[in-house]
Amino acid sequence: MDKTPGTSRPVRFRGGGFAPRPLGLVGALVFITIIILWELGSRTGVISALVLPAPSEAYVAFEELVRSGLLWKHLSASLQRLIIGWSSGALLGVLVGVAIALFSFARAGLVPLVSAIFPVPKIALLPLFIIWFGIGEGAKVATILFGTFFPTVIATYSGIDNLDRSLVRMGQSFGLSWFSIVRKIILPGALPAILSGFRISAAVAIILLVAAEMIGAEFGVGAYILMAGSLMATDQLIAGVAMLSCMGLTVAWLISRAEKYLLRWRR
Amino acid sequence: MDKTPGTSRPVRFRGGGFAPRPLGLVGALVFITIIILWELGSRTGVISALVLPAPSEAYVAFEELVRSGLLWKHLSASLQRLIIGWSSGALLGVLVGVAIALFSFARAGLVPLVSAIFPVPKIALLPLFIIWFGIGEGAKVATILFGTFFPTVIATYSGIDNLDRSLVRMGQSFGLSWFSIVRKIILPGALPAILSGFRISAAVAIILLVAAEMIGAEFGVGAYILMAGSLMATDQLIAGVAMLSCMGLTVAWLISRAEKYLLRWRR
Amino acid sequence: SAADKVKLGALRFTSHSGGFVAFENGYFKDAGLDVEFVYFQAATPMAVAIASGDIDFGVTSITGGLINLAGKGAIKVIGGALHEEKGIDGSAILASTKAFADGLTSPDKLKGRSLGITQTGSSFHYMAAQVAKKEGFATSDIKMKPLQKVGAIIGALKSGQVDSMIIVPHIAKPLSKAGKAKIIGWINDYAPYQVTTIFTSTKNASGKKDLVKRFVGAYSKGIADFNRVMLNQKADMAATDAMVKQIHKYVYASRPYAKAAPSIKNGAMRISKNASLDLTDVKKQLDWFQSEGLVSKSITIDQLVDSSFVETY
Amino acid sequence: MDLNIQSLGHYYSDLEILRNINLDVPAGQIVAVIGPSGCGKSTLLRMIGGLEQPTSGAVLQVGETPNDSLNPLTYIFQDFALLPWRSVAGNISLVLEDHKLGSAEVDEIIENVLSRTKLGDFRDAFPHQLSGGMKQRVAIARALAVRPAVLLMDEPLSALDSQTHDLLMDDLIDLWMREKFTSVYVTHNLSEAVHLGHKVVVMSRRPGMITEVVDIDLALDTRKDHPELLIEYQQHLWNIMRDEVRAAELELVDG
Amino acid sequence: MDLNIQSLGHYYSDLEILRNINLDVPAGQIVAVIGPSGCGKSTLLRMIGGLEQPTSGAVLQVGETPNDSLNPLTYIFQDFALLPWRSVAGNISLVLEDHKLGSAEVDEIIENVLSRTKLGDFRDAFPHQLSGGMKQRVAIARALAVRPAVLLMDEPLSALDSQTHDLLMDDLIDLWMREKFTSVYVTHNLSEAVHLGHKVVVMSRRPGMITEVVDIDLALDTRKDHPELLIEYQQHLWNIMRDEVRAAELELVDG
Ligand SMILES: Nc1ncnc2c1ncn2[C@@H]1O[C@H](COP(=O)(O)OP(=O)(O)OP(=O)(O)O)[C@@H](O)[C@H]1O
Ligand SMILES: Nc1ncnc2c1ncn2[C@@H]1O[C@H](COP(=O)(O)OP(=O)(O)OP(=O)(O)O)[C@@H](O)[C@H]1O
Ligand SMILES: [Mg+2]
Ligand SMILES: [Mg+2]
Repeated sequence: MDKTPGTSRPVRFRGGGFAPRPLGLVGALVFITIIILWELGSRTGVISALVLPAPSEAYVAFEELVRSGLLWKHLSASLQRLIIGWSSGALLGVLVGVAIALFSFARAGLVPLVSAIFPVPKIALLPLFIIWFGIGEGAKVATILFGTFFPTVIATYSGIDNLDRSLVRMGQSFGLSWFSIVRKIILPGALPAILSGFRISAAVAIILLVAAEMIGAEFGVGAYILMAGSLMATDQLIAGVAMLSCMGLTVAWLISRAEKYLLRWRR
Repeated sequence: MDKTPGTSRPVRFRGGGFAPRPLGLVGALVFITIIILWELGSRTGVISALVLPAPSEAYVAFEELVRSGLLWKHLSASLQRLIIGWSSGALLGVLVGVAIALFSFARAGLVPLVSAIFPVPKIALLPLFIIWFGIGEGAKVATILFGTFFPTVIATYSGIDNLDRSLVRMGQSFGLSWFSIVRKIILPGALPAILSGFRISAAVAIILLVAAEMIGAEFGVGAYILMAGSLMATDQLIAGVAMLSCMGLTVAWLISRAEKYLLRWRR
Repeated sequence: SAADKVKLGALRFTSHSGGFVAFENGYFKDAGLDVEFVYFQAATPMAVAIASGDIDFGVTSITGGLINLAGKGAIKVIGGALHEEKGIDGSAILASTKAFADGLTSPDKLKGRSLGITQTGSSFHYMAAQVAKKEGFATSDIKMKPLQKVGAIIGALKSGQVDSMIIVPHIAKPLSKAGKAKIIGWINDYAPYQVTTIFTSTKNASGKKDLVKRFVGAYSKGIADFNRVMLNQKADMAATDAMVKQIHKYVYASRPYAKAAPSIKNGAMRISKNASLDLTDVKKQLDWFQSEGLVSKSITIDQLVDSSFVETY
Repeated sequence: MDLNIQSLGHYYSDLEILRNINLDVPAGQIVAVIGPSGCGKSTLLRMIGGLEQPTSGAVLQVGETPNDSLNPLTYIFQDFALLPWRSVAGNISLVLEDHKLGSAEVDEIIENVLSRTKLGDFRDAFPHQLSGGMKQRVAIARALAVRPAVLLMDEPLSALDSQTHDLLMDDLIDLWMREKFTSVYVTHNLSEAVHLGHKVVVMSRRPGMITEVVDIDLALDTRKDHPELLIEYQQHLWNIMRDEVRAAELELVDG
Repeated sequence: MDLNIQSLGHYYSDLEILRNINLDVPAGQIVAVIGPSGCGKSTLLRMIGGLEQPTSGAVLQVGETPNDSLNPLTYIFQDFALLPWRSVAGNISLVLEDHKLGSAEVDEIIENVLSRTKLGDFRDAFPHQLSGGMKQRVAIARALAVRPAVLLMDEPLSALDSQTHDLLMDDLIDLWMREKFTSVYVTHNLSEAVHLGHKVVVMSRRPGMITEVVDIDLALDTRKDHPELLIEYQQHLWNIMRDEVRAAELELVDG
């Protein structure tokens, strides 16, 4: 402190960083910019009107949907399928994932099965699905369930594989029951991986709405998109796709909330 | 040691477990069992021959494919699309995932975009893909690229989010460059999550072969399946699906090898 | 001078044989056209590929999608292909065995029954509407089940998930023979009906009239050969076999000839002579699509069809 | 409950870690284990606690476990092993939840062990918000919460400042006076060893063998009154370990 | 290079951790910091090293950093901070790779620091195959590898047995005799503090303030010859800390 301040300088700050802060408005801004550019592109003819209509046209189609009262019918049909299909697929996926991660037999028997069945395109199996589950709600929910099940399984067992076993040993040393160890040590430890798996499987579930509603669906956002596609009614197509995007945004937001609460212990 | 051995017993072993051991043959056994049961079911008529042919019939179709020399044409066309599409999708996905995980702006701008675009079904956008990329290889590769990009992004940034930042601080305290920290601390730390993302995205890529080869493909396993489907040639359909399964198994095996080597430091 | 390069979109179906035969017999080359086939797995991408300029010509049924693309000024129908007429095998109406046993024995009983179709606005939808109209009930009295794919519809029919469907003869006949379904009527009873058409981009139709003319001419020669041999197969077995062999290069190519030949033979349907177009029926179809609200009311027949290339009636 | 270790040996793949360990841990005694870093002390402790299986030999328990103990053989881990997603209180309640205790009783136990380890203010903090010494105290509190009959402690006071260290050592002595628990106490601090151990086991470098067992015949609660005696013991232990190192160095030179 | 800490204070959200810390760390001196667990020693060290930003006040560096040092301000972390996916040698080469050294030179440095920390046999072991003390030695080896001008050490010898501990302490003294590095040395071991510190800073309980700074005017290399003097200093420090605790307890009673 007896040094002249001229020769001294603060120690360079080297820490911090590598941890992005939320910038709430940027996301909205990006969307608005894209939509404005798209609209401008369409109006000036840079974007061919042939297949990609202007956002405003899609909005008109959407308004039509609202006016006719069909929006709610489509949405409620799809949401119901989504919620049932995704939640049962995710639940089963976590259960099977845990089994694979913990039992030698389950791992040896199921991992190859998962690897072999996951890559089979649901669309190719539509005829079989119809035979198995009929053309009612069963087949539609099953399609979504199938699609969400596999990514959840993989995310879950990889997440558990990646846990440091020393915490498990601690649990064993305190005589915790097997079930307690799974519930209180393994599942919370794998939770970040499971939630990231949910992000993926929820998006896959929404994608599969279209495949699911290929099976004799009268209402549903997927059915609406399919019809628009076969009629080349691109304005309706974009309106339908935008609805799926909104669902995706909503789900992503919900998972973010869940992460913020459940993973608040992360530094 | 002066106690009589009668009153003493070994301390109960409480450790171990929670780490499945490989049981090599079980996987093969499961497949063989399923195929035998299926064949029996088909022969006895329990499984209707209408939509699900016996494995032996599918095998005949496959043999026919081998004999006609078309197998290699289909396989090579599909593998090429898969490899180019998946590897560029995965590479881009990791890059964007890292950007999202590390830069506030990228996170704020891209996460909502990813959440909004990921759930859009590729099939619905086929017309747009044709306009954008034509009907050549471009559109097919782009379809696969799109499909693998998003899950990889999510797996990567979630994996990085889940890293303990104290190792990063260590790197900073030794004056490592930003690039070194990312390459030597962040990426290896997120590698387990990224590899699990690869498992998912590779399966998705195989699924999307069918969608990709809807776009004016002459050869390719997906095209073969589509044709078989439209001709109701279920034997060929199953043969094609079995090829996709084999691809899935191969990729899963490769990733397991990679995990065993790259993650040998895990206990 | 060098031959003009032309890309022809095709599905690997017997109904596209006109083009295959014309190519095999060198008619395109004779017309100074270097034709390259581009294969599709579905009709919609083919229509889009014409709109985007990736291919020049295509053949497929008139659907809402096709009309809408025409309405946007992207494509034009320039000729006819498959045409349903009385007396020649065409698409059949099938009932599931269950529904048949339950009394669905003829098309007039379709009222209140379910019918599997690929999509709203598809040719199946249109045909069903024609049946309903003639039999005297509303289209909405048939429960349409959109199942996207022919394969899916067949699966649903076999397992009794839908009561009925409409399908090409080479699929209908074996199904019926095997007792998996019952033929209860023929679409040609509701004829005439222009099933498929030849179409090209508006740019070609207005800017390369000569090329389009030459293409239609060569294609017509292929149609003539096909009709002569395949609609009268018993007359000349040797010629039939020769043509089936030609077609087998394109259709069912992945199956051995012995297995493919019956399907190809069964699948032979009349293709319009000289690619002539039943403009009256096309107008009727356009009206129907408009009345159902599936396509824009503002689309006119002139936007859809350029009748300067073939004979229309 | 006595513990009886019989000719125990252990390998990690080709590396011999422990060789022919024979040791008696009589009920109600604290056995301190000292030895050079990496000689296998933690490994030995894991085997005594049944967390790892020795390549050869066995660990026997003689006599019955007391009934009032929630977890007879209890660990304090060298690396703390706290669940990062549970608060301080949550980490302690974790080990109580499987026993059917009323929530009031659980709260009371937590309150008690937290105050004994001076962590009352940090009930709801997450581990990443704690200093190194505080984490170690949580690990101690957690072990005390289950009323162990045998305490297996792996350098339990290593991260603590001298004040807190002495405080908690006194607490352990008090606890022992009251409950006469059995313990294996791994430490690198010779003073800790002579303050707490009824006998002190000196281990050799890897492969770890028992070099000597020193009995300290002084009541735990009176040891503070005989600092000179303790220093003598400490010096003795020091000499054994120095000789061991010398021998090892000679071996290196000769070999 | 001197370090100059000026009225530094820090909060974690509402919790005051450090209050008005003023401290001079002259070039070529070792400043030992002692204080109760959780008083903010590690936090202070992170701020000196530029890894965290204080809520108020500043850390200034006076004078130039020497040129031959690869990383002037170098840490030894309390929790070791080893990369689990790199071997022992890999963890050390990590901090050398960014400097353009030949691979022969890197190998030589690694060889040197590993032999100094007696880890030569464990070059290729992964961290999970190491004992606690071995991990700590890897952390020390890594810090030595970059020829630091200022060493910030957070209880660097806490997990080591007394033999290894003394050995590495002697090594540090030798190193200081040769290179006269500057250092802030956090420890809870009073004997370490008086053996290594040119001055010893005593901190109070949270919020951490400086209670006293004790200068020890004995050359580092001669201290071993004056055990009685060191014990005296140690006793003095002990008294300060005890008084501090007493005061705190009184405060509690009064408050
Ligand atoms: N990230 C954080 N968030 C909130 N509080 C924290 C955080 N990190 C440390 N603390 C608090 O800061 C205080 C000081 O912590 P610090 O690690 O500096 O203590 P210390 O003096 O090093 O203790 P020890 O000797 O036990 O290592 C502690 O009370 C701790 O609870
Ligand atoms: N999982 C493992 N795989 C291979 N070697 C291991 C493993 N765990 C420990 N070791 C080795 O076993 C030896 C003994 O380790 P242990 O942790 O028991 O030592 P320790 O006596 O507790 O040492 P410290 O006092 O440093 O904690 C060490 O040489 C270590 O390298
Ligand atoms: Mg140890
Ligand atoms: Mg600390």
